[in-house]
Amino acid sequence: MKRRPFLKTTLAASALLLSGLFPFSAHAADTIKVGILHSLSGTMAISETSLKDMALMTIDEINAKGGVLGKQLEPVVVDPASNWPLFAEKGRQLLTQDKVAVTFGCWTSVSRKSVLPVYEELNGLLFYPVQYEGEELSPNVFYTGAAPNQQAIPAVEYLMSEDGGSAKRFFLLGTDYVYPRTTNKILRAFLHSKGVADKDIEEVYTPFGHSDYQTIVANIKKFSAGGKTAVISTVNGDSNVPFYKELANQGIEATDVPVIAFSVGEEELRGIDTKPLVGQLAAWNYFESVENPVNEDFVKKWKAYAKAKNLPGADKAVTNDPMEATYVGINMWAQAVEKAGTTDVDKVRDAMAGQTFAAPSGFTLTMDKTNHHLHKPVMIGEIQDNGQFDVVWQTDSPIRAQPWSPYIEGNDKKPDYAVKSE
Amino acid sequence: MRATPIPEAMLEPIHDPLGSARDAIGAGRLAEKGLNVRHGTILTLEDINVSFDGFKALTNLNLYIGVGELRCIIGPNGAGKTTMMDVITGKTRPDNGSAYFGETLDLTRMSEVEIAQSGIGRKFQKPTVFEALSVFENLELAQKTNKSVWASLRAKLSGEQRERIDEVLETIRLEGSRERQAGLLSHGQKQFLEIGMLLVQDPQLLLLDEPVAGMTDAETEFTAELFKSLARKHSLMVVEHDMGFVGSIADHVTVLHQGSVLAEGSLNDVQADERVIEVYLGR
Amino acid sequence: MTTALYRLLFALLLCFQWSSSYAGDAADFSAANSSKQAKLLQAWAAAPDAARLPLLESLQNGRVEADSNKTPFYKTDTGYQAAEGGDLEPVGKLRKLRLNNRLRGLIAITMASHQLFSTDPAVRLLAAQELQKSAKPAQLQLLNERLAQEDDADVSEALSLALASLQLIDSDPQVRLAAVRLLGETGQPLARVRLERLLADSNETDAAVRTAAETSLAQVKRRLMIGELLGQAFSGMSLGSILLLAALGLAITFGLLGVINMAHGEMLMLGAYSTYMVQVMFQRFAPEAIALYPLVALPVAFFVTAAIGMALERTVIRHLYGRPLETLLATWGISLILIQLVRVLFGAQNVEVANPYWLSGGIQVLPNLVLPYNRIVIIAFALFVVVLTWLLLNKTRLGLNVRAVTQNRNMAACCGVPTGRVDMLAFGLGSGIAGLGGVALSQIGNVGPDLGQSYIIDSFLVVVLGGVGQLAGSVTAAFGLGIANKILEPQIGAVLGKILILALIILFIQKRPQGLFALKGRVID
Amino acid sequence: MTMPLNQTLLARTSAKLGPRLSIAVGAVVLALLIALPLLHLTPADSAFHVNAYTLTLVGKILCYAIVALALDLVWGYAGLLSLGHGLFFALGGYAMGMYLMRQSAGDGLPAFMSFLAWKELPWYWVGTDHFIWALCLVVLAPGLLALVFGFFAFRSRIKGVYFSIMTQALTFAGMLLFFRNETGFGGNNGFTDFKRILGFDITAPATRAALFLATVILLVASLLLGWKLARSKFGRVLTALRDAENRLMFCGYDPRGYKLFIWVLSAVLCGLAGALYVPQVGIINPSEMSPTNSIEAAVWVALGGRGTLIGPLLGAGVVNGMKSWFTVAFPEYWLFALGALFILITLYLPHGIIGLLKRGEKQ
Repeated sequence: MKRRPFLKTTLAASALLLSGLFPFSAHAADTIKVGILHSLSGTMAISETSLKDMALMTIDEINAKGGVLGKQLEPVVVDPASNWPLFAEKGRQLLTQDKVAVTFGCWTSVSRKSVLPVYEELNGLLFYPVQYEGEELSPNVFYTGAAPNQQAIPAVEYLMSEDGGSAKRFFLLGTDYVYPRTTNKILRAFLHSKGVADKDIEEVYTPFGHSDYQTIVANIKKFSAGGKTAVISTVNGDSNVPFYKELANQGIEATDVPVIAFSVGEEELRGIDTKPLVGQLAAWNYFESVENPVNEDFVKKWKAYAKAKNLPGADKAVTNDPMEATYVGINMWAQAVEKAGTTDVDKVRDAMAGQTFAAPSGFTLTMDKTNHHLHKPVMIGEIQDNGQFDVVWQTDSPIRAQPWSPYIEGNDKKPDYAVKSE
Repeated sequence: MRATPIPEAMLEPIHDPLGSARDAIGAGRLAEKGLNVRHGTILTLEDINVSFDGFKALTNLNLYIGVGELRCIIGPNGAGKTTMMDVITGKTRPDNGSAYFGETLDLTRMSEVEIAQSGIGRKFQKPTVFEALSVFENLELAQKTNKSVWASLRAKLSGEQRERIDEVLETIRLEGSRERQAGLLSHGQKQFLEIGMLLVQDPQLLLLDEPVAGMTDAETEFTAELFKSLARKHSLMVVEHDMGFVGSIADHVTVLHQGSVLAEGSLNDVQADERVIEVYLGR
Repeated sequence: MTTALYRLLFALLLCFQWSSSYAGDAADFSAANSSKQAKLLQAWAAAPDAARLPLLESLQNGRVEADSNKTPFYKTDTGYQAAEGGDLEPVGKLRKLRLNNRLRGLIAITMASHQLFSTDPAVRLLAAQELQKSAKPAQLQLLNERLAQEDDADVSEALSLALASLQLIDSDPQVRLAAVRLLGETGQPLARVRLERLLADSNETDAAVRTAAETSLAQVKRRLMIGELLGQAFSGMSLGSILLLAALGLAITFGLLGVINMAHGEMLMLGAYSTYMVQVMFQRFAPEAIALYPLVALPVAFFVTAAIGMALERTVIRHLYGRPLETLLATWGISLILIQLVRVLFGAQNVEVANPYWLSGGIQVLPNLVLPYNRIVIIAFALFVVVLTWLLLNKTRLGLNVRAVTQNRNMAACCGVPTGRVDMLAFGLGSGIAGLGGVALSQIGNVGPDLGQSYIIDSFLVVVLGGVGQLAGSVTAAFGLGIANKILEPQIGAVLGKILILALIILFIQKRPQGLFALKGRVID
Repeated sequence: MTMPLNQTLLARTSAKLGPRLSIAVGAVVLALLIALPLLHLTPADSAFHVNAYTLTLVGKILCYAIVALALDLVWGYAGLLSLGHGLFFALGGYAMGMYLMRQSAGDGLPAFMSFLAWKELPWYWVGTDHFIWALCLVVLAPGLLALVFGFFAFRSRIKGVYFSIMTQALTFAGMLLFFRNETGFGGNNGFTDFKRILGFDITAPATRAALFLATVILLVASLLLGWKLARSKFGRVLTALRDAENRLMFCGYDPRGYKLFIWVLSAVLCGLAGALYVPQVGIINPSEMSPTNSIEAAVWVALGGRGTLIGPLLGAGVVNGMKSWFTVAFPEYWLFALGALFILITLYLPHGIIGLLKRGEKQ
C-alpha cells in the first residue's frame, strides 16, 4: 500500500514536465500574426500597458482599412511580467510557436538586450519604441524611439542657449543604470567640446526606487551657487516625484535651476501632483499638446479607444512619446509589408529603408536608409499645471539618429548600418 | 510493579570506540578520562552571582558536589535552581565567581558544547527529545561518540554501540517503542527517554531538573532505584519538589533560597532547620 | 515725513498713469520675440515705473494672453480686459503669452526693482532680498538711489547687501573693501563664490581688499559649514522619523505579538491610499476646506487599516500563532493579494496626493538651510505617535492586557483576559499605526501599489536592531539608522551607504544580541 | 516553537516500500528527461522534434527545482528558512556569465564595459576567460559568502525568523550592489548576448542539449546527495537540530558546524543551478536577487512538502507551470493566485502536496 504515494508524486511530476512539452498551436489561415511583447504585470506594467493598448488600437485601425496584403492582422499579446529572462522566453515563444511576422515590444534596455539574441538567432523582427542609450544597431530591430543625439544633445544645447537660461554648470542626475550612464557619458563629452570644464559638471547616480533626495537637493543647491546651473535628469519614473517635491520644498525654482528630464512624459505626470513641477522641462520627440491636424486626430482616436475599451483611467487618457513611436512603427511596418508584398523578414527589412509617415508630431518621419532609426524632430516642453507640456522650443526639421555616438571613443570605427553582433 | 534492580554491567561506561578524536569544530579540549578529581569534588561553585536586569537570581552561591555523590537540590520557586544549572552547563554566564568541573576545567570559560563533551549531562525540566526521530535514533544521537560533522557524515553504528542502545532501551523500558516516533510518546515515556539519552551519553555528572514530574508512582519508584544505582559510578544533582522522591534517594540535600544556599545536610537535618521551615511554610 | 508724502504722491500718480502714458509696454512686450522681450525686461528693471506693475503682476501669474493681432489682454476671473485699456475685444483666438524660464527670471528681477518703491516695508524687504541673488550691474544706480532714500533699517541692510555684490567691481578700492566686508557678514553661498572669484583670478589689485576678502571668505565658509552640518542632521532626523513611522506598527505586531507581518508594508500603502481617498472626497464635496484633508485622513487611515488588520488577524493569523515561519509566508501571500487588489481597484499608476499649502515650501533658517514644512511636521508627528503608542500600551486597560497576553498567554487567559480579543485589538492597533505612517509617507513620496515594498526590509531592521518589544529601542534604532545613512551618503553614495549599514547591523548583532533578544533571563527550552 | 514534521523522509519510505516500483517510475521520468534533449537534435520538421522553446523552458524549471531542493535541505531538514537563496543562485549565474561574456568579447572588454569607457578589467575578472576558473568561481563565490555569513549568523545563534530577515536583507544588499554600474557586473542590464561556451555556439542544438543534460545530471546528483545525507547520521542530527537545538547541544553536538556545512552546501548547489540557468535562458541580471524571487522559492518548497526530497521538485514544477499558464491566460490574476497559494498552504497544507497525497492514502 505504501507504494502509491510515491507513484502518485512521480506521476504528477512527470505530467507536469510533459505539459510544458507540447504546447498547442492554432492555425489561422488568412491572418498575419503580430506579436506584442509588453509587461502587463510587475513594475514595468505602469509604462508598458498603455503601449500594448496603443498597439492594439493601431492594429484595429489598420484592419478597419482592410488590413495588410488583404489579410487581417492578428495580435498575439503575451505578458513577460517585467521579468527579463521571461522576455527572452516569451520572445522565443512568439517566434517559434506563434510564428509572428513582427513583434512590437520592450521598454527597458535590459528587456531589449534580453530578447535581442533570440531575434537574431531566429531572424525575427522587433520594433522598439522607446528612447534609449544607443550603442546598438541590430539588423533585426527597428528603433522608433530616440537615440541620444535626438533627445539629450539638443536639450543641452537649449539649456546653453540664451532662451534656456545660458547654463554654465551642469548637474547630471540619474538612476544608476545603463541609459543614464551612457547618456551622461555622451553629454560630458559633448559639454567638453563646448568648453565646459569638468569642475562645472557633477554626475550623481541614485539606486532604483530612491525616495530620499534631501542630500542630493542640498548638493544641487551648493553646486548651483557657483554659477548658472541646470540639472539634467535621467531619473527613472517613480523617483521623480520625491525629487521634484524636495526641490520645490527646499525653495529651488525652475527659474533659478531648471531641471530637464528625459524620462518624464504625460503618462508619468498623470499620477502626480504637478504643482511643484511647473516650469521644469522635458525633452521628447512628441508631446500630446503639439498642435496639428494629425495629432488632433490621433489624440481623439486614442481617447475614444480608451473609453470604448474601458481602460483604467480612461477619462484621463493621455498620449506620449513612446505611444506615438509605437503608432508610427506599426504603420510603417504595414507600409513596408505592402511595398515588399510579403511579410518575409529580409524583404520587409529592405522595404523599411526610406519609408515615410506623417506622424502626430507634425513632421513627416523617415526611416533611415541604413541605420534602422527614425529621423525625428526634437522638442523641449515645459510642464504645465494640467499635466501637459507647453512646447518652448523645437528643431526645424527631423534629425538623423546617431546610434553610435561620435562622443564615445571607438565609435568612429563602427559602421553606420546594421550588422549582427558577433 | 516493583522495579527490577539494574544489572551492574549496564551502568558500566562504554568507551568511545572511535577513540577521542575530538578535533571537530568546537570539540572539547579534554575528555573525561583526564578529569582531575584529586580532592574528591567533581563540581565546585564559589561566590557565583547572576543578575538579570537588576534582578539577582544567584547571590554568592557556594556549592560542592563530591565524586559519586547523589545530591538533591530543593527550594521554593525562584530560588535559582534552574539558573544554577544554566550556569553549570554554560547557558548563562555568571557575573562573577568561579565554577570548576573537577579541579581544572573552568566552566565559565567553556561553551555549552564543550561542557557537554567534557562529561556533564543535563535533563531539562520539560522533557525535550527529538520528536521527529524514532526512540532508537534519539539514543543513537545521544550516544557517546565522535560528534563532529565529518564523523556524522560517515558514521555507522558498530555492533557494540547497537547493543549498548538496546541495553538502555531495556533499562528505560522502551524496548517496545524502539521504532516509534519520539513525538508520539507519553509524557512519562519522554521523561524516561530523556534519562536514557543521558545514560548513553555516559556523563560523569548528571544534572536532572524535576525528573519525576508527570510520572506515575510506579515510574517514580523505578526512577529512584535507577538513580541510586547510578550514584556510585556517576555524580548526580537532582532538582526536585517531590519530597517523597527526595527522601527515597538522597543522602545529602541542599536548600536554595533567593539565590544562595540556605541549608545543607541530610534530609532530616534540613527539614528540622528553622529557616527552612520558615521559607517553606512561613509566609 | 517727506518720504511718506512722496510715496503718497507716487501712489496717486500711479492711479493716473494707469491707462495713459505707459500704454504700449504691454503691446511692445506681446509683439516682441523672446530675446527682445528679455531686453525690454532688463531695461524696465533698471528704470522702474509703477505703471508697469499690473503688467508685471499679470505676467508673473500667467494671465497675459494675446489675440491674433498680438494685442495683449489680461485674463481676469470674469473675462478679459485689454491690457492697454479701452474696450477692445479680442480678435481671433486668445493664446497665452509663452514665457520661458529666462523670461520668468527677468520678470522676477524687474518686479523686485519695481517693488522697491512699495509703501510696505515688508514688500520692499522681499524685493531687496530677491535682488541680493539676482541684481544685474545695470541696476547699480537704481539700488544706490533706493538705498539713499530707504528709512527702514532691515530694508537698508538688505539693499546694501544687494549692492555689495555689484560693488565688488567698483573702481574705488574703499567701496570694494566695504563691499567685501559686508559680504563676509552674510552666510550666503553666493557670497562665497563671489569672494572666491576675487581671490582665485587675482583680479583684485588692492592688497587690503584681498586680505579682507580672505577673512570674509573664511567667515562665510564657517557659516556655510554650520548650515551644512545642521542640514545633514536635519535630513538624518527626517529620514529617521520616516523609518520610525514605517516601523512603529511593526514594533507592536512583531515586537509584542511576535507576528512576522510581511504585509506590514501594505498597511502603510493602504494608509496612503486612504489619504488619497479622503483627498478625493474633499475635492468633490468640500473643495474650500481641502487644506484640512490630511487631518481628516489620519483617523480614516487609522480605522481603515486597523479594520483590515483585525480582519486578517481573525481569518488568517489567528491560526498561526507560535509558528513564525508560517506566519511569514502567509502574510507575504496577503501582501501580494493586497498589492494586486489595489492595482485592480486604483490602477497600476501612482495616484496623485498633493501637499496642502501648509505642507508645501519650507522655512529659511540660514542662507543655505531651508527646512521643508512637510519634513518638520512629519518629525513632530512621528514623536507624537510614539508618545501616543507609549501611553496606549502603558496607561490603558488594553495596553495592560496586551502586555499580559504577550508575556504569558495562558496565565492571562486564566485571569479572565479575553486573549483572542486582545490579540485582535493589538494587531489592529499595530496595523492602525502603520496606517498613520502611511498618511505621513503620502506627503513625502509616491503613492502607488508598491509603496509598502520599499519599506518592509527597513522596518524589520529597525525593530530587530532596536530590540524586539522595546519601543524606546525602535525609536533609537530608527533615528540612528536615519542619521547614519545621511552621514554616509555624501561620502560613499546612497547604495554603498545602505550596504555598509546592512553589514554593520549584522556585525552589531554579533556584539549585542540583546538587540535581538531584548530581555535576558532564564532560558527554558 | 517547533512544529514537529511527522513527515517520514522519502529516504525512509523508499527504503521500506519495494524499491522496484519507485525505481521504475523514477527511471521513466529520467528517461523522458534524457530523451528530451535528444529529440531536440532531430530535424525541425520531424514529428518528434522538441523545439528550443520547450527545451529551455523545461531546463529553466529543472534549474529552479535544484534551487528548491537546496532550499529544502536547509529549511526542511535544518529548520533554517533562508529568504536569500536567490543571491547564491545569482552569484553562480554571474560567475558563469563572466566566462560567457569573456568568450563573446574575445580579447577585448565585454561590451558593457567598453561603452562605459573602462580601460581594463577589474581585478575580480582576472582568469574568468578560463572555464575551469569560472567553474571554481561558481562554487567559491556563493560558497564563501555563505560561509562568512553563516559563520557570523550561527555564531551569534541567529535563528528562526531573525535568520530569515537577515538573509532577506543580505540578498537585498546584494541586489543593490549589483545594480550599481560601478560594481562592474553590467548594472541593471547584467550580462546578455552570449555567443559561445567552450568554443561551441551557444544557440546550436547540440550545445542546448548538452546544457540540458548537464542540468539533469546535476539534479540527479543533488537528489542522490540529499538522499545520502538524509539517511546518514548527519541528516538525523539536522532534524534533531531543527526540533530541539538546546537538547542537541547538551548531547555534546556543536550545532554551528552542522548548520554551516548544510548551509554552505545548499548555497553551492544553488550556485551550480544558477551557472546552468544562465547559458540556457541567456541573461543574468540583479533582479534575480530580489527578495521576491527568494521568497517565491520558499513557496515551491512549502507547496511540494518540506522535509522531503521529491516535494520541492514537485513544488517548483507546479508553481512555475501555473505561472506560465496564468501569465498567459489571466495576467492580472497571477498575483492573487500566488498569494492565495501562500495562505492556503500554510493554513491547510502544512505538509504540502506530498502530505496531501499521503493523507489521501491513509483514508
